Amino acid sequence: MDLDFNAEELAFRDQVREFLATALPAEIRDRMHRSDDSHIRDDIQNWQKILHAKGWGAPAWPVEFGGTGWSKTEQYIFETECALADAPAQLAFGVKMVAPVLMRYGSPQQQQYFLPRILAADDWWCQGYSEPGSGSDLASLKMKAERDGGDYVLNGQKVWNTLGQFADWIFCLVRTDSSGKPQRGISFLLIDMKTPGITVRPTRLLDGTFEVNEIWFDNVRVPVANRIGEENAGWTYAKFLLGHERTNIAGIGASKRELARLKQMAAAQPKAGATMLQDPLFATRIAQVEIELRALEITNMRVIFAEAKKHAPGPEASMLKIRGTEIMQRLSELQMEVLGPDALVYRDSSGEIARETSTYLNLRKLSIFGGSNEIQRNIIAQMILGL
Amino acid sequence: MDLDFNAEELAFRDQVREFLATALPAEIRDRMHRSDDSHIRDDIQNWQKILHAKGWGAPAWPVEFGGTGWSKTEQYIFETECALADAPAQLAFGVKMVAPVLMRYGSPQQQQYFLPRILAADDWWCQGYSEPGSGSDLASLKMKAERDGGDYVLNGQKVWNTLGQFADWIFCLVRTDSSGKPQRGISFLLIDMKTPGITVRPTRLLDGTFEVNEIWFDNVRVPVANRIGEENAGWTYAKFLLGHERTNIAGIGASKRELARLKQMAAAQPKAGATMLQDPLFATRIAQVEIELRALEITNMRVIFAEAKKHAPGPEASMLKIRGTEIMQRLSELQMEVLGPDALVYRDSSGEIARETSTYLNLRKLSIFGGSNEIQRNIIAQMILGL
Amino acid sequence: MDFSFSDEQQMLLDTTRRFISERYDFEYRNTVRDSADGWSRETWTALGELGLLALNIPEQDGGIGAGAVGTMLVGNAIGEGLLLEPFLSSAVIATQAIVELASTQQRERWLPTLASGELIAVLAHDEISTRENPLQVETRAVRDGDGWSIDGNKSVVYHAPAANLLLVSARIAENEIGLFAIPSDAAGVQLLPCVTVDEQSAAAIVLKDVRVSGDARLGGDAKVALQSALDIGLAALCAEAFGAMQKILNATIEYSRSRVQFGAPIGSFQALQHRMAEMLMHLEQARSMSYLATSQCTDPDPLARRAALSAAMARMGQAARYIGQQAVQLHGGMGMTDELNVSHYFKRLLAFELRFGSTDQHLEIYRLRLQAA
Amino acid sequence: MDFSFSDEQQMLLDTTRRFISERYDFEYRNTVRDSADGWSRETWTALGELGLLALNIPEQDGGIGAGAVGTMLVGNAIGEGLLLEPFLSSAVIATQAIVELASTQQRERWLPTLASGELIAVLAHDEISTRENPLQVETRAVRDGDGWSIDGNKSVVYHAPAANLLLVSARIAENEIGLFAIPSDAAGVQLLPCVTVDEQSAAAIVLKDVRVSGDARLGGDAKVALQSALDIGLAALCAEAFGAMQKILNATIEYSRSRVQFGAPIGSFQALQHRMAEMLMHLEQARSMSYLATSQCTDPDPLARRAALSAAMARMGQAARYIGQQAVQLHGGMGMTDELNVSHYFKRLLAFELRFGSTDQHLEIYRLRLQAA
Repeated sequence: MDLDFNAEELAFRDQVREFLATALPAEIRDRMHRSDDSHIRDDIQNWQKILHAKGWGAPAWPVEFGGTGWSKTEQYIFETECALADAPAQLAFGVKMVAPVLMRYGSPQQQQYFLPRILAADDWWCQGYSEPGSGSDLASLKMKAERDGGDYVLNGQKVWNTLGQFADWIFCLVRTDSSGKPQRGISFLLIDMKTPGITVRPTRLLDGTFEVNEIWFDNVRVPVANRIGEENAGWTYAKFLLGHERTNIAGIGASKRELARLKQMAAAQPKAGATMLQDPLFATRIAQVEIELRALEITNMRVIFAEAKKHAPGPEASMLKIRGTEIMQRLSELQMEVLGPDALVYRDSSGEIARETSTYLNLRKLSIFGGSNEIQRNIIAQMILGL
Repeated sequence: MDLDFNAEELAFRDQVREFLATALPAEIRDRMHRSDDSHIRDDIQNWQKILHAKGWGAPAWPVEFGGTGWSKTEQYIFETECALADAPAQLAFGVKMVAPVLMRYGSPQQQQYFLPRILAADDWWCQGYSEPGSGSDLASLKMKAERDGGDYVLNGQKVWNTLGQFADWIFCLVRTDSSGKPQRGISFLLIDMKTPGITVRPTRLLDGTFEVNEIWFDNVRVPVANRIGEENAGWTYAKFLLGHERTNIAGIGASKRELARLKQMAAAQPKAGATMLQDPLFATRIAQVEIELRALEITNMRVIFAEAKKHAPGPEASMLKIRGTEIMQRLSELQMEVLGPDALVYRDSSGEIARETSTYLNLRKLSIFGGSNEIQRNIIAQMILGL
Repeated sequence: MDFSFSDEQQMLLDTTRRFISERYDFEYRNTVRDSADGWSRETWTALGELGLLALNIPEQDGGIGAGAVGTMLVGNAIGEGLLLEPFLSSAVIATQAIVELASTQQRERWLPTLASGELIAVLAHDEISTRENPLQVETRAVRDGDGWSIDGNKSVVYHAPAANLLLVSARIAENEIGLFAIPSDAAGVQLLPCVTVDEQSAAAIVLKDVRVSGDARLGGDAKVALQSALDIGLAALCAEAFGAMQKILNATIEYSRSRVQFGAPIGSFQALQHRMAEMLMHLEQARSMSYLATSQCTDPDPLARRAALSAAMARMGQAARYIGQQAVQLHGGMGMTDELNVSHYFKRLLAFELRFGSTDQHLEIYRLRLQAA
Repeated sequence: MDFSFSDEQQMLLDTTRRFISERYDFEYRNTVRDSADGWSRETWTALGELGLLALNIPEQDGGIGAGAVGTMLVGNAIGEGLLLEPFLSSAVIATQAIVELASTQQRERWLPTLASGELIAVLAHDEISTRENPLQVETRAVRDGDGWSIDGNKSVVYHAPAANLLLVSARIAENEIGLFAIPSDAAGVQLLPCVTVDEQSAAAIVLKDVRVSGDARLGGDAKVALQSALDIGLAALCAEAFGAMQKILNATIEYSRSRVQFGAPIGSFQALQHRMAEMLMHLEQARSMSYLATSQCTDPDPLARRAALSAAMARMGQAARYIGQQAVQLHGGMGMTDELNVSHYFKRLLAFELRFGSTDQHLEIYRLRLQAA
């Protein structure tokens, strides 16, 4: 048993750090540091191109598809260091979500067309899963896809589509059969966002931003060739994808970054002749979240170590998701508490948005999206505890 | 709106205080103060006799049955002051539980025989509700009562019978009909504990004490005249009783007493050149529970005020039970934390039991017995929230 | 002990609630929010006509003199309706400061127009330094002939952009604070408008050599009156917060009844039922503490008043956070949208936690008192 | 990064678990608990035969030298089995102190008999004054010819009644602590036996002019060695606590599967499912922290070691309380009885919170380090 990285892992980490120090453009890093999403599409795409040029465009892909062939531990180190360095997170919908499905279940033609374009940031992907009546209960989705010659004709609505306003392609779960169990009768389609009949309507969120969308499909024709695998077998592919989405779900790097920022903020905020960091109660609150994060970091590494042996990410990811998002939300609460009355100002006279307050509001989503924390607890109870 | 007691209420409180200062025997008060249960039967009975002599033997009973005729507020003041003064709690099973049922549903003969004896502490009552398979799901109880002439013949087992080792009488829910819904077919019997066939077996609890029992019934004959009301209508009487059991469920007086003790303990425990009361974190923990208790005190008075208008205790009692028991458990945790390593000693070389540690262990029952806090949350969701 | 309300008090609540349900529904409120001013003059005038702006004006001054209880009940309704108008700022806090400090002449000048809504006054008091000590004012007023010259920086003042009159607190001597009535368009007054997290209009205020005449000053040392106005404001804010909590919980219960997942309303899932039961317990404890704040906000014993108000703020802040966060959580994605009122209540409750001192600050005040006892 | 165990380490765990399942089931344990001594000599001898008492004796001294990881795994099993024998006291803490400090002659005298179980040694260290500072010893040793005279009071020492040899810490000079090996039947030594909350045998010890010869002293200044023995003991105690947590959670899950109420196993109720999911997350975080304590308890950097161990204790104390309390709660009335093992685990976990410093104390140590950084 050794909780520390070994020499090779440390060398790899240093290599990543060096790369980040030199290759990450300062203006991107600064925007990310300020949670400034005004250039988010370009920032993500440009960073992806830089990673791709380095050969690191797809940390988790096998080498034969242009991936790095890195171990799980190396992938973890890479993602953690990127977050610590304020690099933009890679767009998960392409690299982490549709790509593994393509590699496992896609046709050779699909693989050859889409995978290189994902790597090179030629396409922006988004996800069409949730519907107005199908959130946690995804299998109840209703969006109809009816065969008409070589096409499916799609009608219906998707919601909570993240960053789809920039998208070139969307992968969708659609209903191709309503006769049997809801899990049967779902198909997995790849859809060009330029297809006539698609309308994207951004949803205004509580923090005033527009990062999710409603997407309406009105007689949208999608070639059957754009289906992944078998008709009505989409649920299988979706479940496979779900596992992949959750590899870095604990967000250790991002939380470490925000913890450091929290301490800096507290050390700069006057309190009783000293600073808020010197306040026993507030420092205890910081200590508690720092300890929880330290424990989760080890738990995360344990899960990675176990996964490296048996390959498939297990229900343990649910624990990482719950605790990881709780920590991120807690850190943003504490940052807001350091600001105190200053956090009341949401948009100041120069039009600037207060980072900590808007982040606090925005991060409420963490425990809702990506499988709500309640659903994750159900998964733990059923899959791990066997209840 | 006035949160304070008015002049009459204050005068009543002073009268109660004066009575307690003079009438409560010092040795009883001291034993209660030390949580010394070695004379618990005598202490409770003797105190009941003193109360009865004063005419205060049954604060909640109507005057015609020998009660005080006090208002709900006066009853609350009385119970709170008694707890603050370390008086023994009256034995609920007689005065507060079976008595209201007798008054409402008992025959004149039952009332005339039992009620005066309860007042005068002639009989020690206990309760036979729970069975091994019927805890939270009380209606599933199975103990059989079969008619045989003028008797019921009882066979079965009751558990979690509190202080039944001292009992003269027990009131029991028994099954007189298994054919319909479980709530139907339950009858409410009064049983002389000296009846042949009753065996009481004390249950050793985690703190080494014996305050609950298993009671076995082996062909126990109970006269039909000892049934309350109608055969198979016992569930109605039990539900009626349940409401009465919960009038003082928040335990404000006991919690105030233990809060004061906690502060004294913390003020006497050295810490960092001062005391634990001066420790910012520990004092914050005390402050939080004190604030919660202050809020609950007002909530409790609100419930009393509302009940005084509509008479029947409502599901609000579930809130008082949950928060009240949480506060009591929290206070005992904090007392134990003041003791620190000293709390490790459970029984010292003189055989003395550490009060705080044994209380901490014992009070885990508060969130389990009397309708577990989970059941109370179900009640709130269903009865108040309408879910 | 009496938890009933007088007929007059009950009528204030009913009147305000009726006004809101008829004239200030969620849709209307969104129009107001999205307007340039961010509040509605029409609504404000109507509140004046209903007498609600005269609640804190004594009867001998032509007001209603509804006291803390009446203010609480109206505050409940305003929190329920998420009103964006300066009720708390002008009709409670500024009015109270004027009532406490102003001369007969000043009262006659201001109180009638405050009651009608014609005059909007706000207390410009908070600064960076007041975060730790509410009476630690760094803005200074120095004698300038018969008048005064005032310099300083005030941080976020709710509804300052709507106000005609600013009541500016300023240090006159080491241990003396003066309160000055300054027209918001006076020379040297600069407003830096902002939008608060609960989408109310506010401004930081820069005061540079602002000259006012001697009669701009209200009364003598303003410390006691300032604390009194702030404390009455605190109790009213608690009442607003309680109103918002009650509404957001009701919205959550309703939503959980209608939202179907896995073939059943989500309100039938036990884990969510227990969550809502917990929210209800927070709500009821918050209600009790709002009552406490109301009944103690005028307590002449400053220590007892501080302890009670800090207890109320600490407990209600905790309730606001739990209820607000869980309401959003139980609404799922819909709780994150601007479309439903739940996110608006959530933000109002967040602002509650940040105004008048944080939960932790009040816990500290309470704790220090407990340690000193 | 490597979370695997060597074959030797795994074998230690398997051996201990097998021994417990074959020879120390719950019924047997209750007989031991109810016996006059409160522990079993027979079990102790058997543990010695299995080599488990030599884990912390270096190989060159004839021991196994299993290190912190081996000790952790055995500790897990001991916590799982709720053993009442002085493994932690004698085979870990006292052995470690002897290994660190003892002369060759002393090692040869004590280590073989410690390994066999013939000798039981306990560290008599804690006093009222060590609660705040583990190295603040008030017991004094003064020179008495070639030997020493020792006076002082030691508070609850686990397994002291079982010990032949007491390792007594005593202050020699302002900044020097000596460790003295004193037979438990020496003149002037008085044991005040007690039973701990987790039903282990212990004693307070009164030392009155206890005369020992010069060679009773182990090594020179004992501060570093004492801290080392205590820290290795702390990690082993964490391991025991983790074993107990795992078992009590498993018992709870099992119980919730079999206990039927309202026509369904209570484990099918969502609110209880989520509670158990929460318990599992506490358990897994506790496991991680137990690993951290094990890997850092021998860190030569005292500050890093303190921070890691305090983080582990703070987090595991929180887990112990949550898991323990909820396990009792979910067992309902049965959880309150002496009859089921759940209450025994609960009490062991309570003792865990009270030994080696409370959760709050460790949180404070960690917080002060964070503030100093």
